[in-house]
Amino acid sequence: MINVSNVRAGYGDGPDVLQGINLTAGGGEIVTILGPNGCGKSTLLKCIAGFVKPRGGKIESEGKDVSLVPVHEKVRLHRMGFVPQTDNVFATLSVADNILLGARHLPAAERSARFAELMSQYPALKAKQERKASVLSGGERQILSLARALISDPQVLLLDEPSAGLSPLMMHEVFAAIATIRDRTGMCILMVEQNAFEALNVADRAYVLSLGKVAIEGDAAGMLADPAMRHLYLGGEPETVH
Amino acid sequence: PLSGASATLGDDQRRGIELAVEQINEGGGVLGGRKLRVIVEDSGGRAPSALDAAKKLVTVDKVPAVIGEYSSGITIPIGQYLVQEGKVHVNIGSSSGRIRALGDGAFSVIGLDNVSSGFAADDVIAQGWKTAAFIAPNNAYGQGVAEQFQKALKERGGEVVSTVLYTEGQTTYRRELQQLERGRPDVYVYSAYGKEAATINREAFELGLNSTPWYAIYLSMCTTDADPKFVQGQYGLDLNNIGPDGKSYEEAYRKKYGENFRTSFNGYGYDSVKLLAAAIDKAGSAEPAAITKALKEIGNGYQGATGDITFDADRQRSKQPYLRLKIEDGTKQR
Amino acid sequence: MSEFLIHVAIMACLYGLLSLSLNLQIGFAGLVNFGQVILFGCGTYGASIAFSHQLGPVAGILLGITFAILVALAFARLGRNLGADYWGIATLAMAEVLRIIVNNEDWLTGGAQGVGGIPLIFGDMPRPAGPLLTLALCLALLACAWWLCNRLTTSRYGLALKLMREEPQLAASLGYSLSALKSQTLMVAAVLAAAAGFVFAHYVTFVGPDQLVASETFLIWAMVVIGGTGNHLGAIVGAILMQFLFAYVPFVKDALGLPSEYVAAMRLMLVGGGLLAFLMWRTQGLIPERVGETRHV
Amino acid sequence: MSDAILKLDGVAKSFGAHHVLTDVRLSIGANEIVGLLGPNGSGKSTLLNIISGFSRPNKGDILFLGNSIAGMPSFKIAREGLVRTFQLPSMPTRMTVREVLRSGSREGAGLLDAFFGARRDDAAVDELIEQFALGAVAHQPASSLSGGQKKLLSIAVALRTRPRLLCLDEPTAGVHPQLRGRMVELLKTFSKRGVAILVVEHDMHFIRELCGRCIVLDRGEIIADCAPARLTEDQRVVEAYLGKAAERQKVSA
Amino acid sequence: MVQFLVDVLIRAVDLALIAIGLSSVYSLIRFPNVALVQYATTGALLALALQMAGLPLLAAGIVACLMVGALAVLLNLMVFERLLRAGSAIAMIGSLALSMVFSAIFLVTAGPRAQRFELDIAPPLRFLGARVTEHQLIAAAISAVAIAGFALILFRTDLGRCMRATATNSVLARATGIDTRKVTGTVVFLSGVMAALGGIGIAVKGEMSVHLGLDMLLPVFAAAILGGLGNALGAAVGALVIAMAETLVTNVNFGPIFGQSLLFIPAAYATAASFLLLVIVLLARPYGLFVSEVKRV
Ligand SMILES: Nc1ncnc2c1ncn2[C@@H]1O[C@H](COP(=O)(O)OP(=O)(O)OP(=O)(O)O)[C@@H](O)[C@H]1O
Ligand SMILES: Nc1ncnc2c1ncn2[C@@H]1O[C@H](COP(=O)(O)OP(=O)(O)OP(=O)(O)O)[C@@H](O)[C@H]1O
Ligand SMILES: [Mg+2]
Ligand SMILES: [Mg+2]
Repeated sequence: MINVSNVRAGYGDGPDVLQGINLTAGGGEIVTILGPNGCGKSTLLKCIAGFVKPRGGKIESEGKDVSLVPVHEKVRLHRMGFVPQTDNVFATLSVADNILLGARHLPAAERSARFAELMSQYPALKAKQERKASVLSGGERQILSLARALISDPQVLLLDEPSAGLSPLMMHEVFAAIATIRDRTGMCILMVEQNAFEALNVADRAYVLSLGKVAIEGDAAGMLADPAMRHLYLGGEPETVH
Repeated sequence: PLSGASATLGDDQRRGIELAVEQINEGGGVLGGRKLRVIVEDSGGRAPSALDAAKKLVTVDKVPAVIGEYSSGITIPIGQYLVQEGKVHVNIGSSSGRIRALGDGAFSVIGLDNVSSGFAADDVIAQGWKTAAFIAPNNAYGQGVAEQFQKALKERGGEVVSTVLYTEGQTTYRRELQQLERGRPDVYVYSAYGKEAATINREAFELGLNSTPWYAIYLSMCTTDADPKFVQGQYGLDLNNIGPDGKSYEEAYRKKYGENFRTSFNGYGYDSVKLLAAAIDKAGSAEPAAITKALKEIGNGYQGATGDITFDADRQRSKQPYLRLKIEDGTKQR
Repeated sequence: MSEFLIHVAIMACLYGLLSLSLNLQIGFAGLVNFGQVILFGCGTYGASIAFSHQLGPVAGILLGITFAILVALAFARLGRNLGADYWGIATLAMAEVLRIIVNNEDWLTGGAQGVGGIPLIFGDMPRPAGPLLTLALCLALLACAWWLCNRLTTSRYGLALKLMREEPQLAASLGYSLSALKSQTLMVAAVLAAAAGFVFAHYVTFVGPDQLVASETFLIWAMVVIGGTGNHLGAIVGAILMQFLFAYVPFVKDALGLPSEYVAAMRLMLVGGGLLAFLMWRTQGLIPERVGETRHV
Repeated sequence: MSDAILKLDGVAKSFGAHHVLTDVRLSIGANEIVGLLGPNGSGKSTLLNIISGFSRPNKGDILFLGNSIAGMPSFKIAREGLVRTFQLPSMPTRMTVREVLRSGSREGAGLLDAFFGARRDDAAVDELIEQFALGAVAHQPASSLSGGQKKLLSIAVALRTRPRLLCLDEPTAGVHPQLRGRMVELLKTFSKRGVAILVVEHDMHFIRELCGRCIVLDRGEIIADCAPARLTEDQRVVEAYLGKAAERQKVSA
Repeated sequence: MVQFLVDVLIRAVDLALIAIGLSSVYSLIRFPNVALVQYATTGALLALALQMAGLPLLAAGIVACLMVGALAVLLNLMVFERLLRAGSAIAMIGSLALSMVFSAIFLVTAGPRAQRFELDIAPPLRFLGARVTEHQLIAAAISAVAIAGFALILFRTDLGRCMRATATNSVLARATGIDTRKVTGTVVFLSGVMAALGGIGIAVKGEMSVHLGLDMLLPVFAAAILGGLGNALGAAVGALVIAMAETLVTNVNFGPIFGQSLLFIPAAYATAASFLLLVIVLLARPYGLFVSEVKRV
């Protein structure tokens, strides 16, 4: 589905933040991207989504080069969904409007059916439907942004730290929901995560970035099992501490 | 001011000046054949720019005399500067009483507020009107005329029942006019120019205020931009171009610019140049001090296009013949 | 040095003061003030009121500063919970209200006809010395103001201003009082502007409400933006540049033989077009703000 | 607790008809590190906002160092020594990371200090840069930092104010696991130097490492106040907050 | 009383169209575009020129509106998009600069004189004792239709929601598949049309000069801000409030209170009154009457 080859990118006239990244993610696959702060994970997602123009290399979606396709076109034509790390809700719009904006392209009947379904899934949002998104708590925003991405039924979903700020209970629910939707629709999910342990639990494969390069790549289960890997990149996990 | 809010007036002043320069130079110039040259600068209607311009004229172009401005807020500082520099200053547009105090070397070819207001008050009383409502722009000119007219009318036994000084640059003056109307005056007295004058006349017409007589201080200035229908029947005073070259000046203006006087101010520009030229010739030099002396001498019954120019002790024009006018079927007569 | 040049230099210094003052507000504290000219007006009217009521020049400067501080405090009060755009327009409106008052209350201010005859500063001096001394005074003032601003913004206080400019909430959470910072900056800026106004009144010898129209504020804005917001030197350079350009446009007209109404259009083009060009292609101005160069304090 | 540094008494807050906090009572001792947990939208950030003066309580009193601070403006509270960080930090564009850190200390930052104050170098800033691994970006504009780095910077600058009580809103969200470990150590060091800490957090591992005590909020009410290790024993907490995570933790414990 | 209402309405209509244009563009691109008042002048001048070229007034008006709309889009693409990258304060100054350039161009092309459309002179009609003219009625009707149409577009089409989304978070809007440039373009076009229509509306009723737009600047801003920037219909109400304040100040007779037959607040204070009202409203409601900005930390 998504094929990133040798992509370099940066901001303004600054240095390359991404220094030649290679990455693939297929349909029905959950791929997680890990790495220290500032190593370029978000930049990579922004690059794939089209917010940051690659300085070199190629980004392909289903075999077509989409490196220079504008964001909104990508979203429409290639059915790509993107949830940024920060500022991921329309603050002055109501919660319902926020979600419905994700489903602009759907016929009215389907739109309301999906909307209802999502609402029953996330009662926290349902109770606050009419409220402006700006008053939501951090976690609620996170869920709202995810809901908006899900309603649009994308083929490729790019998530930047979907679990940041979620309570343990919610985090598991969200990851479960991601896995379910992948199973149901076969979409390709690419997510950046800092809660590495939980992310690896649902992911199929993982990439670890370091200083703008891919340091390690492999399947998620393998990484979880590798003690050195845990120590270096995942931080201490509950089980390993004592 | 060739730009800014009063650009129309400034431009018209320049027309008068240029016409005079042309005529003088065609007639052999000054000082036995030397060409008279006038350098025109724009004040932009702001004091700092005006001062820049005056300083340029004095220190770079080294002119002996400066003619100008229109707004008192500008005439006063540049007049002061010129007097300090020992140059001649001829005021052709401001009528604030404070110009009186500028000092030796500063002349006014235009009658100050008190002159025109006194005349207007006489005329109003003579028509048998007792109460008047007065409207003028809220600037140095308007405030001056308002004050003087009120005083003059009172002295003559009449009364100004309401005075409105309007803020320039609005799209409508309906509210101001309706406030005036509340005084139920015998006559509306006004002085306005440019777009404001046109708007006020139109709106007065639209509000039906024209059933009461209107009296304009400087009738042609007040009515040029307005549709004749709106100003039908208005009374007013205006400058009297009855000097020896008054009529010919009017004609020359029409010929050169293809229209009637746009404002009433061009005549002063014209006269000031003529007067200065005469003074230079009389003094036999272009030295400011000599010109000043000559101006004082000439300025005693000098017959300009705007009529008799006689300076008082403060070098201000002491009297001015005005025309009594009334607009009938688009023409002015009385 | 030609007298005209001296004159232009004096005006440039005064505008330099004004743009330093505005720059302190917009460049450092993020206060988008569109009423700057009224702070200047406090100075001119301080001088004029003192003169017309025979109080003497010392009273004039004191009055000017008092007015300026009062207006600054009023602006700051307004700015306590207004967004930048709203505050900008509000200052514009306040300045306009004050101008209208000054224009109409002639018992105090001389009304629309203004007050003339305010004595020159070195009026009793012989010819070339007077203007030169005035220029020296203005230069000294400008230098003082520059030193003051520089000292202010390179200190920790400057850091606080910048933090307020960009992240007011963060600044508040660290214990900075935004309203105090705002009113302090405005007061310092107001005093600078009033000083310029006072000297201006005693140089031009005339004070009137036409000097306080909003377009004057925009002129000062143009100076700051062209020079470089957030950089004191930039503000001064912008003021000098604009003032000289303005003063010398008529010479260009003479040289090219253009009719004088083009001077007006040209001035507008210069301010407007120049400003626009700078904003579009060199937003940071001639001398840009430096990030991360404040001295270690 | 007599030496409580912070004491909340019956604090309530509602937005319109929506009651976010109802009658919250708690106290935090000097030198204590307390965790504040709770499901999303339970009112944790709202509580921090109220404590730090960014929002006013509808009811109740807040005592900091024995003085009531309810309704005080936020900057005054910060000056008293109660400093907080934000859940979603944003940073200035035209200030470097170092400058932001330096602005953390208000010592010598008055208007008059600009003229009369002594000029000193700032060793504490260098130490913080070092401690929070911001050396590489110290001279970059603060706004160009990555999400996690901004979080770190916001904690560092809060510490630079030398607070008595530090309130952190989700300090580890978006921070790399390795750094989370470092942060625990750091916060503990600061705590030893006499800083009390109230930390809102979802990372249970972090909480267990750092806090001696934690308070769980649900729908505006305190439902538990105990040592972190005992949380999994509380059925309500497990249901409302921990969910499946609790099972795993039990296994590991 | 009827006369009072009529006067308020006439004035409000003058302000409303431009204010609505200003407010709606603000909602999208987050800066108050000063040049919009110049679009109004441009519209009126263009319509005038087209009429003189022989087009009937209606056609001239429509063509002029469309042309100004296109001009607005063009300027937005060429100038404001670029300026906005540097922030909203910069863009606002830029729009000011642009409006100076407009002034210069008007000055050279149209000259400073007052001009009017070729229209029959309308005799005043009496309507429940109030005096109005046919032109005023027609202008008011056209404005009302325009406002209603605009409201319809805003609230009954997808554009409205996309517009609000783009306004709040354009990055996210793009990520949601909204073509933000198209949305912005459409709204900018509409705002240009509204402004031009406003300008023509004013000019048709009487006379116009090249200062028409700038003269409207402050009251239009006051109206837009009073209604809450970004809230287009709030701007219409704001215009009504401003018109009411101005009319009240000029028409309330304080004479009876002071035992005189007639005593008015000087008419010069009419503008001051609306600004003062603005300042007072902002003190109580920092985001205007109809915008309730919910902020949380
Ligand atoms: N808008 C920007 N302008 C300039 N530099 C930027 C910008 N955004 C990010 N950077 C730089 O790019 C680098 C990578 O940032 P990025 O946001 O991709 O990191 P990240 O891996 O997502 O980190 P985190 O886990 O903290 O979110 C950082 O060093 C940052 O300073
Ligand atoms: N200004 C406000 N107006 C209306 N409701 C608000 C406001 N601020 C917060 N809320 C509501 O109060 C509730 C609590 O919010 P708060 O931010 O305190 O939650 P939280 O415990 O910090 O959650 P999270 O862990 O997701 O950050 C939320 O449901 C939120 O929608
Ligand atoms: Mg990131
Ligand atoms: Mg929170």
